[in-house]
Formats: sequence, structure tokens, C-alpha cells
Amino acid sequence: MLIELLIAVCLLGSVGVFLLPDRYAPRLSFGISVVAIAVSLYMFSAFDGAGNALLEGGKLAFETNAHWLSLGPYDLSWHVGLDGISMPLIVLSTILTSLAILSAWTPINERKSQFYGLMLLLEGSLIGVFGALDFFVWFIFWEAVLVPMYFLIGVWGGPRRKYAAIKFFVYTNVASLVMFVGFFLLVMGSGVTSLGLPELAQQLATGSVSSVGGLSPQQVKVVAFFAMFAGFAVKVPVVPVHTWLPDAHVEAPTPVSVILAGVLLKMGTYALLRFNFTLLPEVAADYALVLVAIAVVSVLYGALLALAQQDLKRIVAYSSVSSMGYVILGLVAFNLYGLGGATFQMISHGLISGLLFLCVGVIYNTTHTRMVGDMSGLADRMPITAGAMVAGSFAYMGLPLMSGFVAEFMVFSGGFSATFPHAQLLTAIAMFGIVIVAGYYLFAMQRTLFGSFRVATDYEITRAKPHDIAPLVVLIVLIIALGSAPELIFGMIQDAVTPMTELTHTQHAAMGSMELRDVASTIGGVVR
Amino acid sequence: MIAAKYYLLLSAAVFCIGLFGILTRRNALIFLMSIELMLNAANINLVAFSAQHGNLSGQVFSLFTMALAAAEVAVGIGIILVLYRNFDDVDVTTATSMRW
Amino acid sequence: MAGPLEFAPAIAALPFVSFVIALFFGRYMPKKGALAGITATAGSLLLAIWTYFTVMGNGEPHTEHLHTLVAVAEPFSLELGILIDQLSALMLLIVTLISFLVFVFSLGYMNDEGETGLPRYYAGLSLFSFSMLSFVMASNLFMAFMFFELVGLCSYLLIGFWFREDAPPSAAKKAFIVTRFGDYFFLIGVVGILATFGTSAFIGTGGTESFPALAEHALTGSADHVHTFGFDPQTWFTILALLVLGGVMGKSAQFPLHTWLPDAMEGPTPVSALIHAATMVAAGVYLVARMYGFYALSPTALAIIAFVGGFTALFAATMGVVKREIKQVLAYSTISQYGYMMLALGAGGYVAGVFHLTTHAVFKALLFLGAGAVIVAMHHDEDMWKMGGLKNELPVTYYTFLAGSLALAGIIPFSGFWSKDEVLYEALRLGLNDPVFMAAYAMGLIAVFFTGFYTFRMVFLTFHGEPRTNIAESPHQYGWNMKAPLVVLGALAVVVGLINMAPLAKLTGMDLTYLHHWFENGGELLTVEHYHHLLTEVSGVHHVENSTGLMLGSGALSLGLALAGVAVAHVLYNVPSPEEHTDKLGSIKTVLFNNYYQDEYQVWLAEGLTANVARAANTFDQGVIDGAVNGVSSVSLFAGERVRRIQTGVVTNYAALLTVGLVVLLVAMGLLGGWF
Amino acid sequence: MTTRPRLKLGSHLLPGLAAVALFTVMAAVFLQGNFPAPAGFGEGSVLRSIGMAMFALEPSIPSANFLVAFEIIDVVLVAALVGAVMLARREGNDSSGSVRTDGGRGDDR
Repeated sequence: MLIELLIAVCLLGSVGVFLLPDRYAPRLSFGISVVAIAVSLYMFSAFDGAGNALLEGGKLAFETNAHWLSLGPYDLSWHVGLDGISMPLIVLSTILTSLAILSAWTPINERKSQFYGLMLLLEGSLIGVFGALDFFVWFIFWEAVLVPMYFLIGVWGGPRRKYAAIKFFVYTNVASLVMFVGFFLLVMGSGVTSLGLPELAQQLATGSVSSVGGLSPQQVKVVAFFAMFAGFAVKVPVVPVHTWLPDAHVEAPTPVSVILAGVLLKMGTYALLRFNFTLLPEVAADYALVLVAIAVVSVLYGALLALAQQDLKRIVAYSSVSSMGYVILGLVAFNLYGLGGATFQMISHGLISGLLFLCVGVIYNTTHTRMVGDMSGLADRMPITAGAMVAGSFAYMGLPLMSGFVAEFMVFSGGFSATFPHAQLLTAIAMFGIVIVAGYYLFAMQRTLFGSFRVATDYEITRAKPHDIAPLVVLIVLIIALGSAPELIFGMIQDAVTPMTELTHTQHAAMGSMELRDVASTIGGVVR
Repeated sequence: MIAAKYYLLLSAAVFCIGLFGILTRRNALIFLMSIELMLNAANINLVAFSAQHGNLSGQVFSLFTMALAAAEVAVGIGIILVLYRNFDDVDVTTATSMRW
Repeated sequence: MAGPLEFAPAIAALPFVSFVIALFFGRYMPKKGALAGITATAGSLLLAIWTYFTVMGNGEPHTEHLHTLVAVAEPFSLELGILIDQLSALMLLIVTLISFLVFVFSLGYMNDEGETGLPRYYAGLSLFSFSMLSFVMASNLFMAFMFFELVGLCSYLLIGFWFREDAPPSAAKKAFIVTRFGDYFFLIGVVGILATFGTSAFIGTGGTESFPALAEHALTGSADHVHTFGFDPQTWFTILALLVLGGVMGKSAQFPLHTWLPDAMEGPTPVSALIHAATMVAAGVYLVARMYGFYALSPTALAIIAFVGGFTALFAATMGVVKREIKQVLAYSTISQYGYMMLALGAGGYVAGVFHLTTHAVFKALLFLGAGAVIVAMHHDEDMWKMGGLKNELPVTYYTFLAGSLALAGIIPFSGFWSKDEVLYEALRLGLNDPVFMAAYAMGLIAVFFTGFYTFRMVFLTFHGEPRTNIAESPHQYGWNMKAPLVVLGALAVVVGLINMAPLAKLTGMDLTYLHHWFENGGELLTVEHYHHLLTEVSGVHHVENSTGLMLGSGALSLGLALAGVAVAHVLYNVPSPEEHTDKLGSIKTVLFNNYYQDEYQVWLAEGLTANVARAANTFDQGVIDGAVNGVSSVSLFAGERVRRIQTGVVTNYAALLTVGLVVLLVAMGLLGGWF
Repeated sequence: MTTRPRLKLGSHLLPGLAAVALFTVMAAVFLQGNFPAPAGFGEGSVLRSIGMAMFALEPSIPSANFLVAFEIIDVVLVAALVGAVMLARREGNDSSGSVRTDGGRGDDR
């Protein structure tokens, strides 16, 4: 019942904050989010799950499974529970939301009740996404995330907030639709009568898929896979469906950017891991080359774009695209280090990108500009913020003893040992991202933090307040802790992804037999 | 007995005359008249098929239709009055506040 | 055996403690963290000496597992551990000694000069010592890579110490990116080695074998669990070796990744002495020595190492000839000297390479500290043309600097002579069998002349002749805290070569090759004999027979060239008011002064090419990809705008549409249903 | 002053043609169609039968029961009449200031 408690704390807290006057909102919502952290940390310490939530032999922690209602031929249940993949993500969500709320104290000065209420609503929805194991429940939370996000960007955002908010909402919503179609194709093909993900996964692992509406069983799988992939790819995002991300980040207020980069993107990769790669691993193996190509292009193209940006937030946004490419690479590698590294990278990137967005936010709060060319030598006036930004940048570059290094190293190890064709070469190409990432972060730091002090806008540059600095410190500590002792969470991640690696041991032999041409012909066949 | 298709032809003719009125005229009163014509075309059909199948329901239905037509005319004329009051005209093309 | 080796982790841990202290409490302390650093490195030095003597009496290497970063059953865990053997014990000694002396020197160079930000400085220096010592002790390649990166971070932070100016942050950025480029290949190499062998241990422990041993088995017999990804093992191992070499070339500033080192001189001079001369730059060479059992298996990799080393030695030496600033000369000489070490290692001279590493660490640290002293005396002006005649004013600095210069130039009996001679001798022995090595040897030999020349050009310009500026006439004097390290290092620069006097040993028949014997002990697979066995038996690399005549001839040749270089410098520059003779070189000087335009093309690659590609990609992204997204949305908006105009609000129009629709529907249904 | 009625079509010719087209199509269809002979209502007064059928008083006559529909029509008629009166009544006593909407045209005519 702890998951329900956690969601209830956030949702009820959200209602409470909505109703109270503005002056209570910041502290009250922070208090509520700290309660949520406490609950999630208790859950983390009391975590007793084993194996993968969706697969045979998985034992869920904090599970509730109650029949809810029947919809047509399908049984819907309130089924929530955690395994080693979702548990760290929930802790990440609670911690980042709390820090984001703290960082909002300075910049958010109007409609405070609504802002903090929406933040808590967002937190509750995110926890629901990571906790739900029934598709129906999951989908409700998945869509529910969009609503507070839309308003948070659209009301408190920058000058082009409406454009960004609508783009974000429509883009991800259309993607959800595509994903939904793909998922139901799979449900119809597999013939399950329950929308529970474990039931579906086990049905797919043991039984065969029947043909649906003129599609052969193999086509059903492939179409379902790519429809779901397309849907989640927008959320991740991967090239070429990434363009909503920089706009959303630039326009969103900093606390929202933190959640957006830190947790919202992980929804996409988490869903890819849970749906595409757990339900249809053999399709993923067949089309590994296509998926890896997407990953490699995301890594390099995203990094290259980050290099061309002048806005600090855009730099971090594009580098997120690049980092998410590593996650895809790890998922496609589909071995212990690949999957585990990808999951670890989700957590690690959540912390690191959160840290960088917070730093940019602190700088923006006093300089009122984010343009690289508008300032220099900030380290002179804001030493702690500058130090945090240096730490965050190096964490992003994968400096050892920080979490990014472990994550990337595991992903690279996984990719290098993967069995798809040219795995070594493709992984090596993707690894070049670590050079480019060093390029743009060092460049940005040199221009903004170092050199003689100058700011183009006429504001007095003051040291940041303690409640602005505290989130930075917390995140740095977490990053270093995870970097020097990854076992803190990698143990449970490993436990949860190991059953997945056993899914395709037999199918790997057939891998690489399908080329891009076959994909095109299959899709052509479907359209016909 | 007259074959059913000639009834149908008559009803089609009446209906199309009513329709023609609706399509070419702008006066709301003429609209009402045209609608009456179209309703009566439907009545012809009802009666014709009632005879065709030997079932009296059609006949009864046409009686109801007449009653409804009376009610409709009552309401319709009321609407036309309001229209006139608001637009100083019974031209249906002037009342276009419900466009896009 | 218990005892001092149990404390080995503390060698690295002590500087880490001082890092924490300096970072968080430095500003409240009397010397802003210096004392913590000095205490910590002094403790490390004592422990390192203790370790050294323990290892001397104890044949077996000491291994210890410290921390498991990631534990998995398959395919490999990521672990941290320490390996103390002859090589690492020697290196620990060098690093702790120079760290300690640099900390002491910094008291004079930084504290007495009233710098701000000292806690940051000492924190960075302590963190560097920690990282470097951890790197040296690393028991596996993965851990080595981790700390290899961390020393890079420290280098970045310390080069950019004076961040309020424009040049240091830029130099720091360049240093990091260039070495990162090398580390990219190194990282692929590490991942590849782990994926290939399932281990990256330098030494086998508890039933598992080290990766060089596994590679050897794969080449000689057949070893299970070695995945070569469809390559021939020999080819694949060469590829891996070359990938790791990428990191080595970046860190040890070998051509073409050497360009960052001269720029790195923007950092404080003690930092240059510690990081960019004696220790961090040595990390690359040390890494090759550390996994020499792997490199020895690949003749191709060895030839490339030797050739790159020889080329770099000559290439950098020529650039050192024309520089105006004292630290720039030293920077190019550093690049050149690391070229020698690479040449030695590539030519199979394991002991020679490590020997030169040792002597170079001492005399180059000495030279940098001496240069630092001169810079302080000159009120932070580094231009040698503004110095002159300092030997009377700064006698301690002069004599210690002279000792270092003689060592650098390779004049008997100073330390540099013995080590450089052995490097060249090893290269020659191999070169007589193989033209590639002969070419590398020839380049190394020519570089000796240039080394002698630029070294003494520097000495004469700085200390001899008439003072050329007012400051040089009455330089700033400094205290014991700068002189003491100079004296210690000066003494060492004279004597440290005595540990391995191979030519003298040959001549007299006495047993003077102490360092050779040192490396004959230790773990079975880490001894020089084993490496020799690998070179000859597995790789088929053969040196010509060791002969007294050849050795003496080689020694005499290099000594002669060095003396010739010194003599030319003496003639040209040891005059009261020297001229800029290098101007006579004309366009050659321009090329040399611009470093063969190496910086230009690398900057072009980084900024001209990459930035333009990035901008093009950005335009593409905004225009085409985002344009497509916005296009879809504007198509629907436009269509909606048009379609809604059907709603005219005129009832007649609706009715007409209805009618037309009905007619069309009827006709269509009639045609399909055959009503007509 | 009256003249005979004239068909002033003007711009409405085209929609009118649509009605003509509809008739053409329907006529074409109907004339093609073939119906069996009509069943008719047999002997007796049709009017009486209608009356009986409307309230299902005589089960032998084939028809549905329309009692409820009859009552509903009753109510609807009354409602329509009342509604018509409501609509037609001038609102309030301020005859000059009745509510006017201008169909979005402004006051420029």
C-alpha cells in the first residue's frame, strides 16, 4: 500500500496547496515533497522485490493487485508494484521534485498556489507511471503527466511559452496515440483478456501471436513494436523526433526543466524498456541495426547540435538528446551491462541534467540571461554556483567517480559485447560523443564562468541564497555517491534486468538477418 | 390499384419542389411552406407503403406527422417572429451569427 | 607479508584527506591548506620510501582488493585494487617526492606572492597527488583509466587556476579536449580489453589471469574465453594496443596530440613542474610500462610507439630552439624527452624507458622549479630576452639549474646522460635489424644535438651575459622554501643516474646496473626477463648482440652530439649581449615559432570544421526537422482555417450541401448497387 | 399592381439545380424499381380501421399500438403552442429597447 500512500500524499498535498493562499504554498509543498522523499526512501530501504516485474519469477515489492472493472473483453485491475528498475526511478522522482520545488522559491513569484500544486500533481502522476503494472492504470498516469506539464510551461514559461507548451502537448499526445494503437494490436494478437503487463509479457514469452486484421503474426509484432517505439521515441526523445525538447526546455521555468529533463525523459526510456524490449525482445533483436543507428545518430547529432547553441538551456537540452542515445544503445545491446547501464544512465542523467539545469537557473535568476555571449567571469562573483556547474559539466562528460562515468562505461561495455553486426564499430562511433560533450561544456564554461567579469544585462550579481545552493549540493553529493558506489542501486537494477537477458538467448542467432530493406518491405506490406 | 412506384414518384416530386423552395428562396415564411411540402412528401410515402404492405401503422404515422407539423409550424412561426424582431427582416441569409 | 604494504592505500589516501581539508577548511588555516598538503605528501613520501624498501626485500608483488564498483557474475566486474610491485613502488617514490617538494616550493611561489584562491590551489594539487598515486597503484586497466581521467581533471583545474584572465581557461580547455581525444581511444581500448579478456587486471590473482597473460596464451596456444570478435588474435591485440596508445599519446604529449602541453604552461609554475613535467605527463609512458606484457606481444604496436617517440623527440626539440619564454622551452623539451621514453619502450628497452622516466622526472621538475624561481625573481616575466646575468644574483638557482640542464642535455656524468644513452643504445640495437627502428633511432640521435643546443641557449640567455632589463639587474629574492626543493632536486639530478650505469658496468665489469636488477625481481610475469622473453619468442623482435664496442660507440656518439649542441649554444649565446641568431633561419624560424602550424590545423579541426558542421546541423535541425514538425502543424491549421469557411451560417448553403451530398451518395450507391 | 408571379432565380439557380438533380436521380431509381402488387386493406372502412388500429382496439387489424405516442403528441402540441406564444410575445414593456443581435455586423447599416 506504500505506492498508493506515496501517490495519495502527492495528490492530496496538491489539492491542499491549490486551496491555500499563495504565501503558504512554497513551504507547504516543499514539506509535502519531503514527506514523499521520506516515504520513498523508506520503501527503498524496505525493498524486497526480486527479479523483473513483468517476467516469470519476478517478485514485486509493495504490490497491490485488485480487480477494478471490466471493459469489453478486457479485465482492468489496479495493479501496482515495484521491481529493481522502477524503485530507483521513484526515488529519483521524489528527490528531484523536492529539489525543483526548493529551486522555485526564488524565480516563481505569481500564482504560487497553482504552481506548487501542479508540481505535486506532476510528482504523483510520475510515481504512478513508474509504479503501475496494468496498462490501463499506467496509461492514465502517462497521460496525466501531460496536463500539469502543459500548464507549468504554458503559464510560467518564457516569451514563447504558448508555442512550446502546445508543441510539447500535441507532439507527445500524438505519439501516445500511435503507441496506444501499437499496444492494442499486440494485445489483440496475443489474445490476453487482461491488460496487466505481466500477464501480457508472460503470454508473449510462452504463447504465439495470432494474426490480426490481415497482418501475419510476425507483422503484428513488428508493427506493434515500431508503433510503440515511435510513441516512446518522442518522449525520450531520439532524433528525429526531438525538436519539442529544446523549445520546451528553453521556455519552461527552471524547476520545470529540472523535472522535464530529470524524470519526464526517463518515462520514455522506461517505457521502451518495459514495453518494447521486455515484451518483444526478438523484434528488437531482428531490427537491432536500425535501432542502433537511431541511437548513434542521436548521440552524435545531439552532441553536434549542442555545440552550436548559445543558450545554456539549449545546450543542456541537446546534450540530453545525446545522453538518451546512450540509453537506447544500452537497451539494444540487450545484455546485462547494456540494460543495466541504460537503467543506471537514466538515474544518473536525471541527477546530472537536473544539476546543470539548476545551475543555469541560479545564474539566470541573478543575471536574467542565459546566453553564453552575454556573460563571462561569473566564477568571480558566484564561486559556489560556478563550482557546481563545473562539477555538473564534468559529471556530464563522464568523469570517473561520478555517476555518469559508471553509466556510460557500462553502456559501452554492453554495446561492445553485443551480438548485433558491427557492434564494436558502432559502439566506438557512439563513444565519440564523449569528446564532443567535453567540447561544448568546456566551451560554455570558459565563456560564461571564466575570464574577466562582465554581464550584458544590468542586474546586480549577488551570491545565490542558501535555498538555491542546497539543491546543487544535494545533487553533487548524490552524483558522487552513485559514482563511487554504484552498487547502491545497481544491485537491484541488475537483479531486475538479468531475467530479461535470458529472454532472447535463442533468438540472437537470427539477429541481423533483417536489413533495412526488409523493414521497408514489411512496413509497405502493412500499409497495403 | 396504382403501383407503388408512382406514389413514390409523386412524393419525390413534392419533396423536390419543397427542396427547390428552400434552396432558392430567402424568405423564412416560404421556408416554412417548403418544409410543409417536404413533410407531406414523406406522408405520401408512408401512406403508399401502408397500402403496399397492408399494415395500418403507416396511415397512423402520417396522422402523427401532421400533428407534429402543426406543432413545428407553431414553433417555426414563433422563431420567424423573433428573427424579424432581431434582424428587421425574415431573410434567412441575414442571420449568420452562427458561422465559423 | 604484512607491514608497510598494508598501509599502501594510505599513500594515496593522505593527499585525499588534505584535499578535503584544503577545500572546506583551507581558508581558515594559516597557510591556506598548504600545511595540510605538505604534511600529507610528507607522510606519503615516508610511506612510499618504506614501501620501496619493503618491495626491495620482498620478491612477490603485493596485490590488494579495495572496492568493487560494480559486481556482476558475468561477464566482468569493475573493481578497484592496488598492485605494488617494483615498477609502481619506484613510481610512487618519484611522485610522492616531487609532490612533496612542489608543495614546499608552492609556499614560496604562491603564498609569499599573495595569491588569492589558495585553498582551491592546494585542493587541486592534493587531488592531483591522490589521483596520480591511485593511478600508479592501480591493479587493473579500468581503474587506471579512471584515475587517468581524474588527473586530467586536476590538470584542467590547475592550468585554469588564474581563471580571471583569458588565456589560462582557454589553455585548460585545450588541454582537456586534446587529451580527451586521446582518452576516447583509450576508453575504447579499455572496453575492448574487458570485452576481449573478461578482465583488465595487470596481474593474475587467485586463479584468474591477467590480460597480458591471456593474450600471450591466445597467441602461443589457444586460450578459452578470449573473444577477438572475428579478428585474428594478433591483429586484434595490435588494434587494442594502439587504441590504448591513443590515451598514452594524449597524456604524454606525443605527436600529434602534443599541442596542449606548451599551452598548459599558462598554469602556475609549480603545477607545471609537478603535473606537466614530472608526473602526469609520465602517466602515459608509465601505462605502457605497466602493461608492457601486452605491448610486447605486438611488434606493429612497438614499431609505431618507437617511431612516434623518435619523431616526437626530434620534432619537439626543433621547436624548442626558437622559443623566447623559458617555460615554453622547457615544455617542448618535455615533449621531446617523453618521445625518448616512448622510443625506448617501443624499442624493447623497458628498463631504459623507466630509467629515463625516473631521471627526467627529477631533472625536469628541477628545471621547472628553477624556472619558477627565476620567474618569481623576474616579477613574473618569462621572456628570456629580458633576463641575462642572473647567475650572480641567484647563485643557488643558477647552480641547481645548471645541474638540471647538464642532465637534460645528456652530459656525462649527470643523470640524463646515463638514461638517454641507454635509450639510444636500445634503439640502435634494434635498429641494426630493422630499418623502422633505425629511422626512429636516427631521429632520436639528431634530437640530442638540438637538446644540447636549446638547453644551453636557455641557460646562457637566462643566467649569463649582461642583464638586459632593470629587473634582471636587481631581481626579487626569495626564501628557503623555494631554495630547499631546488637543492634537493639538484643533488638528485647529479646522482640519480648512478642507479644504472650500463656503459660503465660494461667497461669496468662491475655490477652497476642496479635498476636492471631491480626489475628482475617481482612477479613472474612482470619482470624484465619475461618481457624480453615475450619480445623474442612471441613477437620475434630481436636486438643485436650486446657488445662493449657498440655500447661505447653509441654513448660516445650521443655525448659528442650533445657537446656539439652545447658548444654551438656557447658560441652563439654565451656572450655579454647575445643577438637573436634564430632570426637568421628566416622562414624556417617562422615555421618553428608557429610550431609547424600544428595548433592551427587542430584549432581549425575543432573550431573551423566542427563548429561549422555543428552550425550546419543546427540550421538543418531548425529548418528541416523542426520545420517539418511546424509544417505539419501549419498544414492542419491552414486546412482548418479553410474548411471552416463552409460554415457560412446561411441555412440555404447548408441545405444545398446536404442535397448535393445526398445526390452524390445516391448516385454512388445506385451505381454500385445496380439500381439503374 | 400585382403581376403574375415570376421565378426570380438569380444566383440561386445552382442550388435549385441540385433539387432538380435529386428528383432526376430519385425518379430514375423509382421507375426502374419493380414492386409486387399492393396488399391493400381488404374490406370495410379504412377510417374505422385506422381508428381501431391507433389504440389497438381490434387485434385482428395489423398495426402497432400508438396509445403512448398519441399522448406524447398531445403534450408536444400543447408545448409547441405555448412555446410559439412565448416566442411571439414582445418582451417586457419597453417596446423600443428590445434585444437585438446584429449577426456580428456591427452598427454600420
